[in-house]
Amino acid sequence: MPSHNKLKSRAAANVVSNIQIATNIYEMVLHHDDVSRATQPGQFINLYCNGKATLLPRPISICETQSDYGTMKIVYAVVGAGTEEFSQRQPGDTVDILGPLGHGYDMHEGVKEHIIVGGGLGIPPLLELTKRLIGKKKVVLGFRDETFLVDAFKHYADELYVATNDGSVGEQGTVIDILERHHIRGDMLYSCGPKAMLEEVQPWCIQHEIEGQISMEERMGCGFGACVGCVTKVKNQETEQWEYKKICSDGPIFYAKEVVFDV
Amino acid sequence: MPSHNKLKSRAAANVVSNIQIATNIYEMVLHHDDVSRATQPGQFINLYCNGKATLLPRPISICETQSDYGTMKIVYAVVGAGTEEFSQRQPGDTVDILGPLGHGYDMHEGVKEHIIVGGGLGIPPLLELTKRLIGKKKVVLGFRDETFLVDAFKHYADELYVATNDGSVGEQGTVIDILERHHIRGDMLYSCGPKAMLEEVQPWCIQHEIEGQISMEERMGCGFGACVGCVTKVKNQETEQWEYKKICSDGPIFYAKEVVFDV
Amino acid sequence: MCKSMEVNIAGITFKNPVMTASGTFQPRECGDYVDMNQLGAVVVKGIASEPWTGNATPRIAETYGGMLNSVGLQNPGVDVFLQEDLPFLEQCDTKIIVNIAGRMIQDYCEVAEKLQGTSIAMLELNISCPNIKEGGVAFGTDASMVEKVTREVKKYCDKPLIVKLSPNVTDITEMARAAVSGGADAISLINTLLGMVIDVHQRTPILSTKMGGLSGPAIKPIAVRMVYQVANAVEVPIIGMGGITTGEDAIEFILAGADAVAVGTAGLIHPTALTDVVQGIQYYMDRYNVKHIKELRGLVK
Amino acid sequence: MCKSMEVNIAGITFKNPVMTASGTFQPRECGDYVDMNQLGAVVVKGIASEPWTGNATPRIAETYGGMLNSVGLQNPGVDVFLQEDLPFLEQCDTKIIVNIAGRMIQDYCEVAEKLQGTSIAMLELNISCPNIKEGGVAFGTDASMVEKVTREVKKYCDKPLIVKLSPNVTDITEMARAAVSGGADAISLINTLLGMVIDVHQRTPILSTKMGGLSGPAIKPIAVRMVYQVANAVEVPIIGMGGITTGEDAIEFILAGADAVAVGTAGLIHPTALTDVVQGIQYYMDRYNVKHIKELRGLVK
Ligand SMILES: Cc1cc2nc3c(=O)[nH]c(=O)nc-3n(C[C@H](O)[C@H](O)[C@H](O)COP(=O)(O)OP(=O)(O)OC[C@H]3O[C@@H](n4cnc5c(N)ncnc54)[C@H](O)[C@@H]3O)c2cc1C
Ligand SMILES: Cc1cc2nc3c(=O)[nH]c(=O)nc-3n(C[C@H](O)[C@H](O)[C@H](O)COP(=O)(O)OP(=O)(O)OC[C@H]3O[C@@H](n4cnc5c(N)ncnc54)[C@H](O)[C@@H]3O)c2cc1C
Ligand SMILES: Cc1cc2nc3c(=O)[nH]c(=O)nc-3n(C[C@H](O)[C@H](O)[C@H](O)COP(=O)(O)O)c2cc1C
Ligand SMILES: Cc1cc2nc3c(=O)[nH]c(=O)nc-3n(C[C@H](O)[C@H](O)[C@H](O)COP(=O)(O)O)c2cc1C
Ligand code: FES
Ligand code: FES
Repeated sequence: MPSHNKLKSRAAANVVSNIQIATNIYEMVLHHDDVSRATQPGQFINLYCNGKATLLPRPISICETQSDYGTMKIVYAVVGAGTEEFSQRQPGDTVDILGPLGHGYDMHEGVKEHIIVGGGLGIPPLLELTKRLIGKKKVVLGFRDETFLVDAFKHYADELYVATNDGSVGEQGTVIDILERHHIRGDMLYSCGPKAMLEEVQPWCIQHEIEGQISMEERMGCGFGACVGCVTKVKNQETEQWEYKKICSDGPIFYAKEVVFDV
Repeated sequence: MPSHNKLKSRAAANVVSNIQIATNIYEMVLHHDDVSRATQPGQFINLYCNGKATLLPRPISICETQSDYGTMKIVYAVVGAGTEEFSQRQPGDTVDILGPLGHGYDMHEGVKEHIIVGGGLGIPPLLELTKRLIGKKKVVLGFRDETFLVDAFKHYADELYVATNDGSVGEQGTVIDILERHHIRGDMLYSCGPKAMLEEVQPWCIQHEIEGQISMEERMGCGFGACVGCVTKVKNQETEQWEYKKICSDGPIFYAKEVVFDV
Repeated sequence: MCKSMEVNIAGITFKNPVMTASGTFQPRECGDYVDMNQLGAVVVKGIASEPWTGNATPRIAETYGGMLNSVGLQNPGVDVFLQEDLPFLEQCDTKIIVNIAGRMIQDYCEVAEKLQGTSIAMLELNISCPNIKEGGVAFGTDASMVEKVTREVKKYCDKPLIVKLSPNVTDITEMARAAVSGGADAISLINTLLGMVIDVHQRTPILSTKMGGLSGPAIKPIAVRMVYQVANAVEVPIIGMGGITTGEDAIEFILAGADAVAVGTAGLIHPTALTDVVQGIQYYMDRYNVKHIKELRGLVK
Repeated sequence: MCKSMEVNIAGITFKNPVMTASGTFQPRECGDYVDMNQLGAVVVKGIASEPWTGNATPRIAETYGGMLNSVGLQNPGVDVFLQEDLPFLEQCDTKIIVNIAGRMIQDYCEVAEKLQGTSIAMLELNISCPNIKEGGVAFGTDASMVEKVTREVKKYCDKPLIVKLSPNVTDITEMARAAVSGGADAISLINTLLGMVIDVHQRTPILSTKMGGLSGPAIKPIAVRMVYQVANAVEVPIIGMGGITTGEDAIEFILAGADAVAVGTAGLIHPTALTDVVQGIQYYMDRYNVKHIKELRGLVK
């Protein structure tokens, strides 16, 4: 029998703060010692709702951890009933969480130049990563219009590029436009963002022969590998055949070259 | 078209206080101007839960109203998920309510001697009634063992009898024992309590030729007459045939002689 | 009321697609909570040829996201309905649909005949109530019976006839096709699903009838699925119901193929649910600039 | 673990009546949350003769009090299961039940044959998954097919066979009787109910397959009703499931006639639900001084 030193379980985390940082976007700081300490950049937590109709977990990436204080920060958009409920939480309230879940980004030793590419709500999990990576860090952040978290990245990025679709802030264009425009190169690329963006990041990596790690997203039933709901197609490097892998427990981070996007 | 001066609806009431007054029994004061002012003794309100599994209303009788302050008091036992949830409410929280619902006790003018008979959780709604009745008020309260609200009745009762099944407080016996033991007589009897008690109160009224009004209870779907779920058998005084009447909207108060108990 | 919410079902025009679900709305009592003039139609609780007493209590049990009922079609009978309730309803500016209940085909026909020539707009044939033990149940789960009872009732009344289907079947499209073969002018679905709740402390079923009909938000995905299946199987208009609580829920049914919707359990829990749904549909139409509600009908393929 | 929770099904003794519901428990991943040694049995996700890729995403949609899934029986095939998963499971002190999936009778037989002679305790025949388009569905809703597939599979394996029934039928007792005629040693029910959820903003079904299987607390009253009906129709042991979240829910199924229970969706939402249910049963037995869990079986008449 596999030994069970400590079984993980859902637990209430204290809300330390919960503030709006952009239109419909909130930043919540939660206190939970174990989860905060165990988290690796790119991992996520399940948040659970109190609402009557919302049984399933809401997976949200961990943006930053302050493990000395046992706290962690998440940044989330209000898009439906669950995130709406979270946005109402006040400091002192609690929220049930489970985590950290999934595998974070591989931080290989010896990688010297890092390219970090985030789009929209995919930007938050890249913050802790950028903090922890050692070497030269080139960060490209793409937004639709309004920006957020840019200042936080300034502390850790060696180069920071900000783009908006409409050019209202930073440069105009997509993250790929920026990568091209500034001839950004490096040894490893780390990305998180909307599927449409990742679908362009993947060929960019291949074209420039840069190893990439991308974070996938899918509707989840459990978040820890039990329901086989949250799969993505992943190519077996030997057989060249794809198979479905679970985003929650085999990912959410996959190597860019492995992922097969449906067209 | 029937005119709609003001449509009634569910509304949040503020919790003024919520304290435990006996084992598993709580007294909650709620603030809601309209409901407080409109309430007649014997009426009830629906309380709605936030819990995920508890959609249906919880009907709770109104114990007392302080219409000057727009407040009302309810006394409830914690017996399941809904009442458990209510017991957790703190002053300053809100609870959704609808009411007042049903018809209260008829308070006929000219009735001189009133007999008020309550058992257990049927006692609360009799308090406001006892307050408002004019004439001589003989109050009989029966409990299993622990008593509650007795002091409140002291202010308004001319005669007050307290009985417990085990005799631990007041006299030993049932409310019927008390009525008999003390030869209590009057012009009108008002009762609320467990079905088993009401089933004994009914023949007692008939035997002593005292008009009685009793408050019925049943599992409810709506509380306002829409679902036809909460019926009780009521005898048509002319045809001698029974028909099902809705406890929530035709009652909860019925004349004792009309009610047909199933055996 | 915005004209763009108008719907037409079997030649009858409704000011909007929102109706009460039969058995969950008593005009006299509910009128204190809902302005009936704002509803597309009021569907009256199942009316039989004679008064029915209904089942013993408890008739209601709570479930997660829903409720069971075993009211058993308590009703005053068609004669009392015509004398006492119809005149009251006629004062409202809404269409009246009468849901008819029966134990034998003849019962249904008798009610249909008596409603002929009255002000009511349509009939709804309830062959699907799980709460009566006699013939009624079998009607709703046997395609040949569905066809037969529909055909018979059509003979007694030339008002448009809605046939209300039971979800307690293997293949809902088979029942829908049978109703249409029998002459149904419209289909409504779903009635309640058969369920049971046991009190583990008392060790008895909560309902006096042991089993009862499950309704409320819990059943919505089953109802949407069935509406979608039936919309793709028959050509007649569909009135969808089962767990509708908000305007978006109503839109979900319409996108699945419903022409109109009915709101039942939600109105028991939120007395204003019916008008909230009307407003929610309006809000959705404004937001997405939908000119006529019928543009949305069956848009999901 | 208290001895009084032991149950015996078709000659196999389980330390307690709580099992995982097939498809909702992956031993490797869930082992971080649940001590499998505390479970009566682990029921493995549907295994087919060949690897199945399953359906496209989205495979999950939320509903009120439940969820839809259209995983479509993604599985590595029986050979990989035997090589990689079974040795892992064998380390646990619990019984192993393998749920077998197929598109044709022959598929089921092939898997059954390969499981012969292994350490697994029982087989569960999944003829009721609504998420595969081929034969599987028809099997579960046609009594003669239920009987036939049961009879055939029995020929290939002498381990006790559980037949898992679909709730998407008019008469569940007919299917149960057919399974028993075919030689089923036990019946498990219910599998998921067919449902659909539409995203009203995108105007598309949420699931890639449009429809999927509804599970969770929302379906519990339907499941309890079916367990009750089946317990009164056949003599074989019953494994009840559908929305069980607490010990009291489990007791409800046992009072309705189940010998054992399975927990699915609740364990996705509360990873410790399985062991919570075991403890909840224990608590109930202590409170009411129940000596053997079997005393409660079918107590509600
Ligand atoms: C691994 C992972 C990490 C994520 N990290 C973040 C983050 O850091 N910040 C952030 O704002 N969002 C993040 N998301 C998306 C976030 O989970 C959804 O926006 C959220 O669950 C929506 O919940 P809701 O109740 O507000 O919306 P609703 O639409 O009401 O949700 C209904 C159901 O759909 C699911 N759902 C809806 N949208 C999505 C989606 N895009 N992806 C997955 N499931 C969805 C919900 O979980 C729920 O089960 C992440 C998703 C995944 C899978
Ligand atoms: C007109 C009326 C007045 C009442 N007044 C009071 C009062 O003043 N104080 C008080 O303590 N209780 C009163 N009750 C009983 C009270 O409504 C129930 O105890 C309460 O609803 C239980 O809810 P729960 O969620 O805690 O229990 P659960 O058992 O979890 O409730 C489950 C369901 O059963 C219903 N239910 C359970 N027990 C009863 C019951 N005895 N009567 C009716 N429905 C029930 C609930 O409303 C709910 O729908 C009254 C009941 C009625 C009908
Ligand atoms: C208390 C109650 C009584 C009902 N009575 C009837 C009835 O008399 N005739 C009928 O056709 N349907 C009846 N129904 C079924 C509803 O009309 C509706 O089909 C079902 O409840 C699903 O809708 P909902 O989830 O919005 O309630 C009744 C439902 C409830 C809850
Ligand atoms: C994600 C998911 C996958 C499932 N996969 C299977 C399966 O492979 N085989 C099977 O027989 N049942 C499968 N089921 C059905 C469950 O075993 C169970 O019968 C059903 O979910 C009802 O129980 P619940 O409400 O506790 O989840 C699955 C259910 C879910 C939610
Ligand atoms: S969400 Fe359940 S396996 Fe990933
Ligand atoms: S509770 Fe619905 S009619 Fe009384």
